[in-house]
Amino acid sequence: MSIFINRETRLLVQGITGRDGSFHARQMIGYGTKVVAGVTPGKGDQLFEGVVPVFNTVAEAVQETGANTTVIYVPAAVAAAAIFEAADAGLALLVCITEGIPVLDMTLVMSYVSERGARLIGPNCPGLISPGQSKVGIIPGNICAPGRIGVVSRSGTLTYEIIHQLTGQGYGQSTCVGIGGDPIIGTNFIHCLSAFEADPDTDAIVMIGEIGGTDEQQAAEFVSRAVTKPVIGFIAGQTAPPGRRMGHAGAIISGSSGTAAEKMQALATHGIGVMKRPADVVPLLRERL
Amino acid sequence: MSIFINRETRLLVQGITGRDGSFHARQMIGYGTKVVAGVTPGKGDQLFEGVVPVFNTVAEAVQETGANTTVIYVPAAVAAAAIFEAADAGLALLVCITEGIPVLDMTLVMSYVSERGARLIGPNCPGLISPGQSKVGIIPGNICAPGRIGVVSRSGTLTYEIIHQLTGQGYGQSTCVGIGGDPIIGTNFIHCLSAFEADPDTDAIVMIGEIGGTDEQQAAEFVSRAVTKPVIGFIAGQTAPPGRRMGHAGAIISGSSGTAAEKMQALATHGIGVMKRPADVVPLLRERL
Amino acid sequence: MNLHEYQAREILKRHGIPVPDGDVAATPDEVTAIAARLGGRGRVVVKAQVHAGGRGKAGGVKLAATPGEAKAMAQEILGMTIKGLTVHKVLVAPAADIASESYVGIIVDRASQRPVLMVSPAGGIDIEEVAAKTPEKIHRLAIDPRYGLLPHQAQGLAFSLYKDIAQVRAAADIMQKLYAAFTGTGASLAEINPLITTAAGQVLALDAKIVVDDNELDRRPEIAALRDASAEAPSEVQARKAGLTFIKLEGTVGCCVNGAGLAMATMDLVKYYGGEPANFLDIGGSSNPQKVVNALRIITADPNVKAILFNIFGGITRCDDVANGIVQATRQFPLPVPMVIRLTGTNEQEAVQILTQAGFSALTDMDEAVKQAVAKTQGRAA
Amino acid sequence: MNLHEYQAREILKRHGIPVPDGDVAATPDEVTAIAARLGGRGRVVVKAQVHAGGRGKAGGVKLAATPGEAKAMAQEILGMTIKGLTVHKVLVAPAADIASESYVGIIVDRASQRPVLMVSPAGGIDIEEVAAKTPEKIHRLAIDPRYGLLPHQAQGLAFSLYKDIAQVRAAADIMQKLYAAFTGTGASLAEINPLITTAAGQVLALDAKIVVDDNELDRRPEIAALRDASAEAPSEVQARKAGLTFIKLEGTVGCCVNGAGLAMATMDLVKYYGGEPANFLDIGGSSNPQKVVNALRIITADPNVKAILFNIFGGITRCDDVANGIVQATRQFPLPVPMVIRLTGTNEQEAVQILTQAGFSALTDMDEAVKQAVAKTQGRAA
Repeated sequence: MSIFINRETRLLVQGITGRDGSFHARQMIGYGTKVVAGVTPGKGDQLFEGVVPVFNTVAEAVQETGANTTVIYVPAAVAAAAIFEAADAGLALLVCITEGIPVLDMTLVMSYVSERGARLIGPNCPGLISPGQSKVGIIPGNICAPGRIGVVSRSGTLTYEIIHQLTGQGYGQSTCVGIGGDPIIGTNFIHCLSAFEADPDTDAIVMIGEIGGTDEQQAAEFVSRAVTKPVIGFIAGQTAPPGRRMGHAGAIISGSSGTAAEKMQALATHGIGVMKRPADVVPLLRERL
Repeated sequence: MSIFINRETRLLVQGITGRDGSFHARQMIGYGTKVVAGVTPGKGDQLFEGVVPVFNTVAEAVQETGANTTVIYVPAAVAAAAIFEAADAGLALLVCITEGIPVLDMTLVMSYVSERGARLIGPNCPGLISPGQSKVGIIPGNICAPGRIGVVSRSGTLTYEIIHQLTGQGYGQSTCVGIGGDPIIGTNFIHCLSAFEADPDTDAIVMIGEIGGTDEQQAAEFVSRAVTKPVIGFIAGQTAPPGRRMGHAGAIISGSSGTAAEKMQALATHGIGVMKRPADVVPLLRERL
Repeated sequence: MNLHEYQAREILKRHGIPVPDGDVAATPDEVTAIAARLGGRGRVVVKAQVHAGGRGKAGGVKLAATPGEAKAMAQEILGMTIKGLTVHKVLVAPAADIASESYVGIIVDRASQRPVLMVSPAGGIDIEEVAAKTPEKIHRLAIDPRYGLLPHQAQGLAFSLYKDIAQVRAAADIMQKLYAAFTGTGASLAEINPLITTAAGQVLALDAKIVVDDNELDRRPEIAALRDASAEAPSEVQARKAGLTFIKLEGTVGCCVNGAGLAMATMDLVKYYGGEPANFLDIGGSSNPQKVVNALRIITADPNVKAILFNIFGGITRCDDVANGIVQATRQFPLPVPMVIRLTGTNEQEAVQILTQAGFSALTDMDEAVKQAVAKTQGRAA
Repeated sequence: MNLHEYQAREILKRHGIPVPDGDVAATPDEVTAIAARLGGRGRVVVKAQVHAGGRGKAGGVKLAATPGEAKAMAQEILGMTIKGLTVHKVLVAPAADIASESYVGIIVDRASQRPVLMVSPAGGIDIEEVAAKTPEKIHRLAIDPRYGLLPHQAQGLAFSLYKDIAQVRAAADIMQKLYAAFTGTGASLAEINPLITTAAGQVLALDAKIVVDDNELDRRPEIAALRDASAEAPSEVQARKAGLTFIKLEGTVGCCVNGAGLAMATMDLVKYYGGEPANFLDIGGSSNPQKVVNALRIITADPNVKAILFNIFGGITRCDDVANGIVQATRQFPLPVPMVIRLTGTNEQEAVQILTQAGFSALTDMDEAVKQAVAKTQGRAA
């Protein structure tokens, strides 16, 4: 199996006629994802690539095609609006690739999405892939292979690097989720860890974090409490300069947390195998599987 | 028994040191209501009438006194703020006497109150009384008597008139609720009818409506579906001039509904005894009890 | 509080909604000047600014081909009476080149407890008939006030009006700005009817109506300042200033009651006993003798009134305050007609004493009082 | 984007928050004029306007008793360097008569996914120590963005600052206006520290800081216009204009990577193999050869750089575009130091061909590439 997406995923692409949307829609179709509809206001009578019907609104698209998941490629200026629309149409899973959404917009978006019981992945994320089943977003399909390792990451290309290591050394993936690097995101490490823990086809989990915030520490605490499967982790940014301090408020709210050292310490303390470099992923997995 | 308030009601008075608040707080204390706290920002160290502690905030008042109900007498300009504060402090029953709250404020207030699972009565209402047990609001205690008739009304003094008829002719009341005449109110006829139906100490219900809106029609429909106790009703405004039409939108949204004739017809259709004048209340009750 | 069309247009314009050019005038000469300025683009329309529907049918809206014609029409319209209201101002605007007429309106809806946005591709003066006969042509959306009108909601409704994406976007933008105008002015109603498209494809708000929630006026002095007292009945203006709610009717029993519900029930009872109420008058909750004096002044100014009926149920209102007001009033001006007083509730005894000393009698039963008042209008004992 | 104190003060003032008088100056003579204007009321304070904390300790904040003294101090402060940033402007304000110092700040909190309002009666420069040592003195409230900061919430927090009800009301009002300023400017941080009371009991915002979310700038041109390029490192300004994210560091390995996470991991690996990164540089998701040219121009401008390391994992970024950029750059300007290129992913084969034709070799393994780059900075083979 997999988490969040699988063979049954019926995907809608918001912004399907745009530059990014059309490119990645073709990639996803090529990978085998069931792309059932597209939305571009004003192009509601076209067929994308001669096959996928395009609608003016998400509500229509859902009603006509039974889409259950959407992936959003629209420009930042209208991306929050696109998430509102998707949540309003009753879609269960919303994946927002777009980067550059103002964080204050996201505070409202999160309320709206959770009032409707939907799951948002992203924004500013590469999406997710359940290799061999469905790819939703921009993670290159050719670096992945079906298998039993779950991957969850705040990063984009760093995730590809680590998936590449896994696949190259014979470890396929159940699902790889890029949760995005923005301050406010819909799905966090804990949500993914919890889903991987419950997924009978995932044997071990790789989590890839970064400096900033305390999500990794909370995730580590969650692992020690609620995850029985082996987990290994990487934190990028050990040599990053200390972020420019955001006023006194930044210091008050986050204290000294947020550094790579502090996060790696938290992972280790809670029994997570800590990678020093991306190439450590397979050796560490071997130790624990 | 009674509905909404009874001997266990521990009442907080918001605006207890104001002109109206202090007058009615004394009346309520005199009636025997358990007034446990008052709130007036900046007077947080006083005792009202030498007995009731005054607090700066509702949160403090609730924490210190275990108040479970509030009655709001603050000026219209700060009344919505007072309801937000009361709902935020976890009070279960909020009674707002204040009139003149902008209706757009009330649209937000209603969301906030219902998110917190509280019941609001009013605004712009006389409050409620469970005779012999507790009085919350401004309904004159001396016109009421303990008994088994439930009264629910959109009106103020018209309610007193009808209670007066009931008491004068030997029909005491379980609870009398003035739900208020504003376009947006927290508790409507149906909520009260439903509560009276469930109250073992209410034998019959008197509902007093007015022209405007369709609440009475919906209540009548509810009565025929879900109320087994006798209900009699009055609609004020048979001779009122047709309200100045509120644009086309008013006509579109309400159609021809809202007249007294239409409402009286709805009551009769759904088996409710229809009073032609206030003095009909006791004769009609006698017929049905 | 109703705003005039020209005021509503101004508010929409300030919120960025495209509105055709045009200006308001109070004299025929001003109309000539405006028409001359606008005339380069063809005919102008002269529209009476009164708080009444059906202005067109009443002859209050006319087309003019030249500034001279516009002036002549303004001379006809200014000063005319529409549904009892005198026209003091006209709006002069270029005659629009209309390709289609839609309807867009927002009103606070009691049932959903939210502002409801209603749109219809069948706009214009027959929109109410459309609503009654083909309700499927009216599209409604309850707006969650916590989020406001979201872009996709406006756009979804705009697709029910237009096919062209540029027009859809323009209409969605207008809806969002209309919602901003609605909340920004404390309105209980804001509507554009018709929202037109021109032959060139532009989307414009041709006529606008805004009703402001009276409860908003205290905190919005700039909106309160838009009140046009000349557009209301003088007795109602006078009553509002005195803190009374008053509506003039055509009957003969002048009613003075505390509380709107009891006031309506009293009028109903007048009718029940064969009389006709001359007015709705609610002195409100507080009991200030001066309010009673003012109420009596307004009631007795109506020559139709043949008898005055007080019906007071004392709660917050104290009966003795009302009695004092009655006595004060009768000292200030003679009452031209008989009066029946019913008082009960708070401080009833004191009131009866005050009235008795001044030579008035008081009843405690509402039915009896109404019966007597009706009888007096008919020149008989009850 | 950081705003200067004087810009933040201006925004607060526009939102109705009481801020002491004062003005910004770029020359000592302007300082004299402002000090003379303000001087009637006593001493003035001259404050360096740079995006750095600890200005006071660095000598960037000084008190002056006369306009002449203010000028002398401005001469000292203007042009000085605080944490690597040159002072181009100073704020001149009357020295405040401080009775108490509180803290009020709003920041977007990742954990609650909401703006969090934080207040403390122990404001001033030691607020961070207060937070660390006596966290109970910091009161926090997560603001529900659907409702905004409600009056009772602000008032509840204001009671934790003051006892006097007039001051409580003033502080609550300031908090609500600060929230309006926060949302109205698209801020991720807005703070007043200290919020003072004067001996006369007035509540005033003495110093203010606003950080704007960079993602808001496109839709807020009036805020974007406040950017002061002179207050940032020139290489970072240049990078931003080229669409690159660049942070200068002190090492010798110039890094050029696609994606922030991979860029950080690359720097970490440089360190792991004994080197020191000279910079963080993310060329972003899109693959435009010109971006690569710009990136190389910025990296090679740093005289500390001893070797250049490319680490590209092609996804959206196409390796051939990057290869073309490298070739174009080397045609435009000579590279003064050796370069190690690692490319893998989308269009890797094409990239290798392009590079080989131009005389460069390319690696596919990240560890290997980093090892080689570090070795080159140390003048040895890997």
